[in-house]
Amino acid sequence: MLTDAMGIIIADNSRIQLGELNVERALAATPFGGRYRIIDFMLSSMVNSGVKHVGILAETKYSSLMDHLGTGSHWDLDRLQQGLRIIPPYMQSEFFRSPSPQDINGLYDFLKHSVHMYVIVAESNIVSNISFTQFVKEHEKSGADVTAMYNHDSNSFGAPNISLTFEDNRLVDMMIDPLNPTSDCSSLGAVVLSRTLLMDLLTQAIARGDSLFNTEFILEKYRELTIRGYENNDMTLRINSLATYFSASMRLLEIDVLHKLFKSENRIYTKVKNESPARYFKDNHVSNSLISDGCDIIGTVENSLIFRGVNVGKHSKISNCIIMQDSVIMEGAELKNVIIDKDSVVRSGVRLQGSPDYPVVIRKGVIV
Amino acid sequence: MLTDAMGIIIADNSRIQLGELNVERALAATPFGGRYRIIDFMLSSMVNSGVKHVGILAETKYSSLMDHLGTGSHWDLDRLQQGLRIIPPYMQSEFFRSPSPQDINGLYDFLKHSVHMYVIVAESNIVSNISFTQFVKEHEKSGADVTAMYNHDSNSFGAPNISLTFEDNRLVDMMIDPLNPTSDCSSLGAVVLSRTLLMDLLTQAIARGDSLFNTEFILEKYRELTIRGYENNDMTLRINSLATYFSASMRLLEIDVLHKLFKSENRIYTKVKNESPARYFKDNHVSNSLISDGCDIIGTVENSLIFRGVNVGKHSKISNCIIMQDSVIMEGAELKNVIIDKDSVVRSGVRLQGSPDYPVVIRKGVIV
Amino acid sequence: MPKQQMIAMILAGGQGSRLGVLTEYIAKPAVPFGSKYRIIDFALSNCTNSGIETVGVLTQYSPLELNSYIGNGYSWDLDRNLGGLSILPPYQSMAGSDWYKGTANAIYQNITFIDNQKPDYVLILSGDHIYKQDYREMLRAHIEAEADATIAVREVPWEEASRFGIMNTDEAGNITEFEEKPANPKSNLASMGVYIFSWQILREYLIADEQDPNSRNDFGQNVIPAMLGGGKKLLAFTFDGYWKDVGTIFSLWESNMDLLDRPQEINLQDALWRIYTRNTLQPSHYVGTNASVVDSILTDGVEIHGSVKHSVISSGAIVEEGAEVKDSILMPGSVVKKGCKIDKCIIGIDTIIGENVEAGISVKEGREDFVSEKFCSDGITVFGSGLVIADNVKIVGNSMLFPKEAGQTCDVVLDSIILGVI
Amino acid sequence: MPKQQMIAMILAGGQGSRLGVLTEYIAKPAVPFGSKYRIIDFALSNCTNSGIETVGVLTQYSPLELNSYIGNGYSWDLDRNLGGLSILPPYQSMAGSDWYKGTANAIYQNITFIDNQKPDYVLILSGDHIYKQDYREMLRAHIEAEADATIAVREVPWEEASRFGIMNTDEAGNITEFEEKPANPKSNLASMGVYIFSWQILREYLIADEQDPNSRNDFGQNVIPAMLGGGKKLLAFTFDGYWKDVGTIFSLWESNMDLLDRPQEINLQDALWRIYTRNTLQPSHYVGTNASVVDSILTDGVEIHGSVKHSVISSGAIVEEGAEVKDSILMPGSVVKKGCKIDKCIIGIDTIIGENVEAGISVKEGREDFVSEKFCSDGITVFGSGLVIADNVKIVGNSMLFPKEAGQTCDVVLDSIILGVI
Repeated sequence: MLTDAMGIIIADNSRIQLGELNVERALAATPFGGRYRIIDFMLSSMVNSGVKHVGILAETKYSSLMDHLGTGSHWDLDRLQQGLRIIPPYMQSEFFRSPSPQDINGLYDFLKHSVHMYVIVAESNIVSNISFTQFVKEHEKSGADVTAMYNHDSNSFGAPNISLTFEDNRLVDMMIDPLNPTSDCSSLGAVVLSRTLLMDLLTQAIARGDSLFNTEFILEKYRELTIRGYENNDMTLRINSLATYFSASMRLLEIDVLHKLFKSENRIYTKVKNESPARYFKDNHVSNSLISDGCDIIGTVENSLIFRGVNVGKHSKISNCIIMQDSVIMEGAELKNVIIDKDSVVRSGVRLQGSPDYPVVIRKGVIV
Repeated sequence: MLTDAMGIIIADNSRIQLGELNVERALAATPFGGRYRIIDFMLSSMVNSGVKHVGILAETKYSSLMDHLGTGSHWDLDRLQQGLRIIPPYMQSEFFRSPSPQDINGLYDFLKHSVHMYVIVAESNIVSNISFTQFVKEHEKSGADVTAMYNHDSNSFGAPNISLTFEDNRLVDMMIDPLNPTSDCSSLGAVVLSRTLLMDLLTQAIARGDSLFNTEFILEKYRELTIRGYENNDMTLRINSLATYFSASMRLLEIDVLHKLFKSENRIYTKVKNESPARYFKDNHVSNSLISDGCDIIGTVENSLIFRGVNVGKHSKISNCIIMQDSVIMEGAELKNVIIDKDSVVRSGVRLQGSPDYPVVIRKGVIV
Repeated sequence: MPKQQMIAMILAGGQGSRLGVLTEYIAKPAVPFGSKYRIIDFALSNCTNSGIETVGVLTQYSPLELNSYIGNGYSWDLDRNLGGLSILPPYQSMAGSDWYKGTANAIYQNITFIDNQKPDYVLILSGDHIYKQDYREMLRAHIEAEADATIAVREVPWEEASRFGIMNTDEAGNITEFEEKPANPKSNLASMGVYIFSWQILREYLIADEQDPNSRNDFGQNVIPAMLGGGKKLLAFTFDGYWKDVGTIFSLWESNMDLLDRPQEINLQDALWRIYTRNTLQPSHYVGTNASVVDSILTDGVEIHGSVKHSVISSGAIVEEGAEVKDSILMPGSVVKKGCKIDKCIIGIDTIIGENVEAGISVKEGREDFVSEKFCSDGITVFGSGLVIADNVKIVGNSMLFPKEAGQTCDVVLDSIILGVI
Repeated sequence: MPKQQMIAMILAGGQGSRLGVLTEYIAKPAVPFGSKYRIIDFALSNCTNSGIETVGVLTQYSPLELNSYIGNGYSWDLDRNLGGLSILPPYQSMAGSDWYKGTANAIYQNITFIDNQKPDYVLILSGDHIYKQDYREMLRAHIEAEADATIAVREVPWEEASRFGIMNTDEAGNITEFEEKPANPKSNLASMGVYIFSWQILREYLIADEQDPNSRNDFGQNVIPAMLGGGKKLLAFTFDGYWKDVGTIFSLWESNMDLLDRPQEINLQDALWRIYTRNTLQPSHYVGTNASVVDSILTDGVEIHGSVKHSVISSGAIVEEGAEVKDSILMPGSVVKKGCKIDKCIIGIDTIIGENVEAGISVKEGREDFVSEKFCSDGITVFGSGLVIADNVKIVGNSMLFPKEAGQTCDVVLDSIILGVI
């Protein structure tokens, strides 16, 4: 059990845009896998590793993120001491009166008021059920300034890819989306360092007027700092683009992937909605699909992920699709390679078809 | 018990400035009465009236407000459904894509996602232990569009004073800081109206590009809407300025005022800090003062309010003062009519003196 | 804390002995129901949805799983700092100690608890009924009629009336007589076991009842008749929604099947009256390439590779390829292996049915040594919780499969694991 | 939930009979202590501060106030959705029912509860000791020594050693012998009643202990000797901080006075090791114009108009004008009226002392009919909780004032109210 580390999760990444899915919500709040949001994976991994104090660094689109996270109770992070804190932008600092970037100021204040020795900083585009316990232990043992998690999972590469080059397990080069990568080590968007070092780095950034904070901000200090690598071999899905979002979703239909993510001793927590069980009527046909509570299934569903509360109407046909919460697919509609965002309606007889690389996306609350 | 009303508390009021005390914190977060913040009174009053869903409308200075409110658990408002929500500024709306004032957009979204019939909108400059139950009942019975709470407590007038003129108990005029008030009814900064009406008013404001939301925003609609009055006779302290903040604090030393606020069946909740009991050493002299847990009292304290964790050193003399949390008054210091904000140190032998109308204020974290 | 006008006391201590092996290790209110619920979810959710925030759960028999299930009440939004959910087992005091003797005695032993909440009214509920009721409506009727007690009743078919506690009422709905299972019923209004009492009145009657050595300390048999005899005003409040006492294997099975056949009656999809339940931390359920699921309800963590017809499948249950499940209830974590034919069965928590097992009403030739007339009827076969069933066995309908006792060998029940709580 | 390496089980079921009237209605762990605490706050806060998040509190005797005080564990940050604080009273199962027979039996009856948490180690604590201990250090020693059990011990003066359970150890700190109150102690290492066990080992010994009809099912008397006899490795872990068992009126008084006389020893102001307690929802305390408070500790809701010297004043207590309180403990909500002289007294919860009452060690002539050699010593006088004491009476030291029994008249104890819980 990890007891002396806290966590920071970065809710957005300016290099990663999932099109219509992110117009109004942070990357971290993107629905994923039937009943989750992407952030659930990093947050649950931290909780399962014994982290009890987590700050979420949010940008402007934090309405749905706040709604999803609530008091943190679903992750058992609604605590008197420690617990979950959203660090919103434009927050004035208690310690800095300068007109410098306020997101970083808020983060600095959060760290200053904490007591932990180490901080795990994680991006929110990694879907995995990770244990950070060994990661922090290795960091502590090695005496490095920073330890960066990476893997060799070349299958899930895709832009942006942070390619890390190590010599004697010390980071000597970092490239973002290299054309000719000199290393097959790809950052998993998680680093650990001491809280005081992170505060020092932030102080420097504030003094310089820098505003961008993410894991690259730390990794690019490889010249001044000793940054070591830590290889992680857990099953990992990277979400770097709409196409990888779509393909990562589809991989959940592989029973082996599903079990690795969800059926280990460590569970993935998410906001509970108390939907009723899913109902299957006569004449439905469902094959190789994930279906969620609250759904009414009358039509045909193949190779798809159906979120909570979706209505799949009579004679409708859904294949290779992601249908998000509370959407309605009416009688006879046909969808292939389509992502339907929340609360949308596909009317009777409508046909939509995308390709696996370019799925059609219907945005939230739309009637097609 | 009130079950069909929710609450909105407005954390700041541009007309009310408490000088150094509000440089970094919202009015609502100003420490008051030894162990409270001003917002505790309105929030506890709502909770004690059965309100289970409260939104706090915050401006930029919401760091200490968020820290004080936490998950809402101290007010038993850490709920799965409903509970406490901070509505931060600059939040993007789910329902409005216009570039209009985002504070109001966030409020609109909050109301839209709620289910209650009525909304109590309250300013946070009123210190009182109010029951809203009868207020909402009367509003429901009267059929008015809006009901506004007022009293005749001319003692506690002071700028800004919202003077309300009623005819047949219908609001016909509203004046802010009138030189020659035509009415002795003074707004208590609390109104109740239906959620749908409030949403209509906000929609109009958003369309017009208005950005300021407070109770006056509602009261000034007295021509279009039927606004009735509701007289409240509870013991009430108004905080309109630094001078009224100081005098309201001193009134807590009247045992009758203290009992009315704190010893009724309805309690005032606040953030719990688990300080140790206050320790009184030999040679201290304390008279007519409120002292909080965590204090060490060695010197002399008269007619003063001492917040949690304060150290009152040997031979020091404090009279008519407000000493906030974790400040240290060192040996032989003498203070009269002084407000010492949190975490400050008054060094040995230092003498400070203000007048009751113009108390000296030492800001947070300063060494004098 | 804000004063609570009405608090609820849920009687959850009964042994539920008519459910046989299903309540071997767990109290009846903790028995799984309707794919994702436990029976007590209904009473707890009714409280939450009725705005009742102080709830006492009176436990006695096998409370471990129930306590662990309820936890701090978080799942029902009842983990309040002030009030909230309290589990109330029997206890020792200077005056001595007693297990709860009857429903009225259970409340009697908690008079101090109730006094401390200072309620005007106390709602007494049973933890083992399936229904959705807004207790505020009943309270409104109680207050308007200035009643001392109000008892929820429902009309039952006249021919069944003699199986119930029957309320005879005057035209205004006042109860004039209470008859427990009358041979010749004068009314068809049966008590639902939902009572609202004005607390000060009930308090008096509980103290008097306790002093009566002949009393069985039961609400229906003793307290209600005593109040009638004492001239108190007792109101009958008619409830006409879905209601079922799931006290027997048949009624438990039937009430589960009602969710498939008459879903609109209890309507679990009502967004304004959610039935809250403890989250199982499982992913959405998976339906495989060769699976078929018809006329059934499923929930998180389920994996279906075979055929499921007209069944209720609980969280984490698995139906392997080629298996056929029909008219059955699979409780959480149960596994039906390849080639099984399961027909009108209830499979207990975490029980594993070996390959090619055939069980249930359609099995004509098979093991008859588990037939249990005492518990089972209508061809329903029940597998206890935590069992491992051998491959290839055939078990006829109306059977009940118990755990192995230590050291006992059995060619059908290969192993039985004492259940972990949730 | 994340796996818990170690969970804590707090024994809070004892009757605390040596505290006499103070534990009439409330269990000993719920007795007020040190101005703003209850005794159990120390064990609970030690758990929270040691990062232990799964805590079972074993209750039995008069648990209502204790249960209500602990609530959902919120005040100690133990209201977790996963794990957290569980209150564990005795219960009935198919195998029968039993009250807890001894400390070991109480844990035995909760084997299933512990198994479900899957801990590697179980920490057994008592709910009635005043101390601050980081159990992580003890666990580290346990793991490093590869011990089966580790027992916290403290050095006591040799002359007092025969009053304790004494551990004889070898040079490496391994326990070689355990003697309960030895006439001729070979060591001065006394057990603090804080044990860490490797769960699987303890589990075996609990089951064996339960099968021994001659066992008193006690850790100190049975389980520890059995483990020593069985060749298990038992480690003594020396703790040298403040520790006190507040089991008698004298030790309760003395331990309160230690907060005034030796505050640095327990150091309640340590911001890194807060003692958490349930908030009383009271304002800061008020000291009036003619009051004098010296050498004392006070907390929220207190109002002092008279004179307080060398005393511990709990929340909401009131000392009226002209009253003098010295060397005393005022429990929550107690009132000392005008003109009283209270000297070395313990005043129970919500008790009202009438005007001009003189009580305690300095009263030379006065009522002697309440003197209680059994409970009181050193001149300490104890007023039970919820009493109303007549004006103008004088009560000598070493007295204990009990509640009136129903119908009994008394010219000193005018009335007694059964206490509400918090």
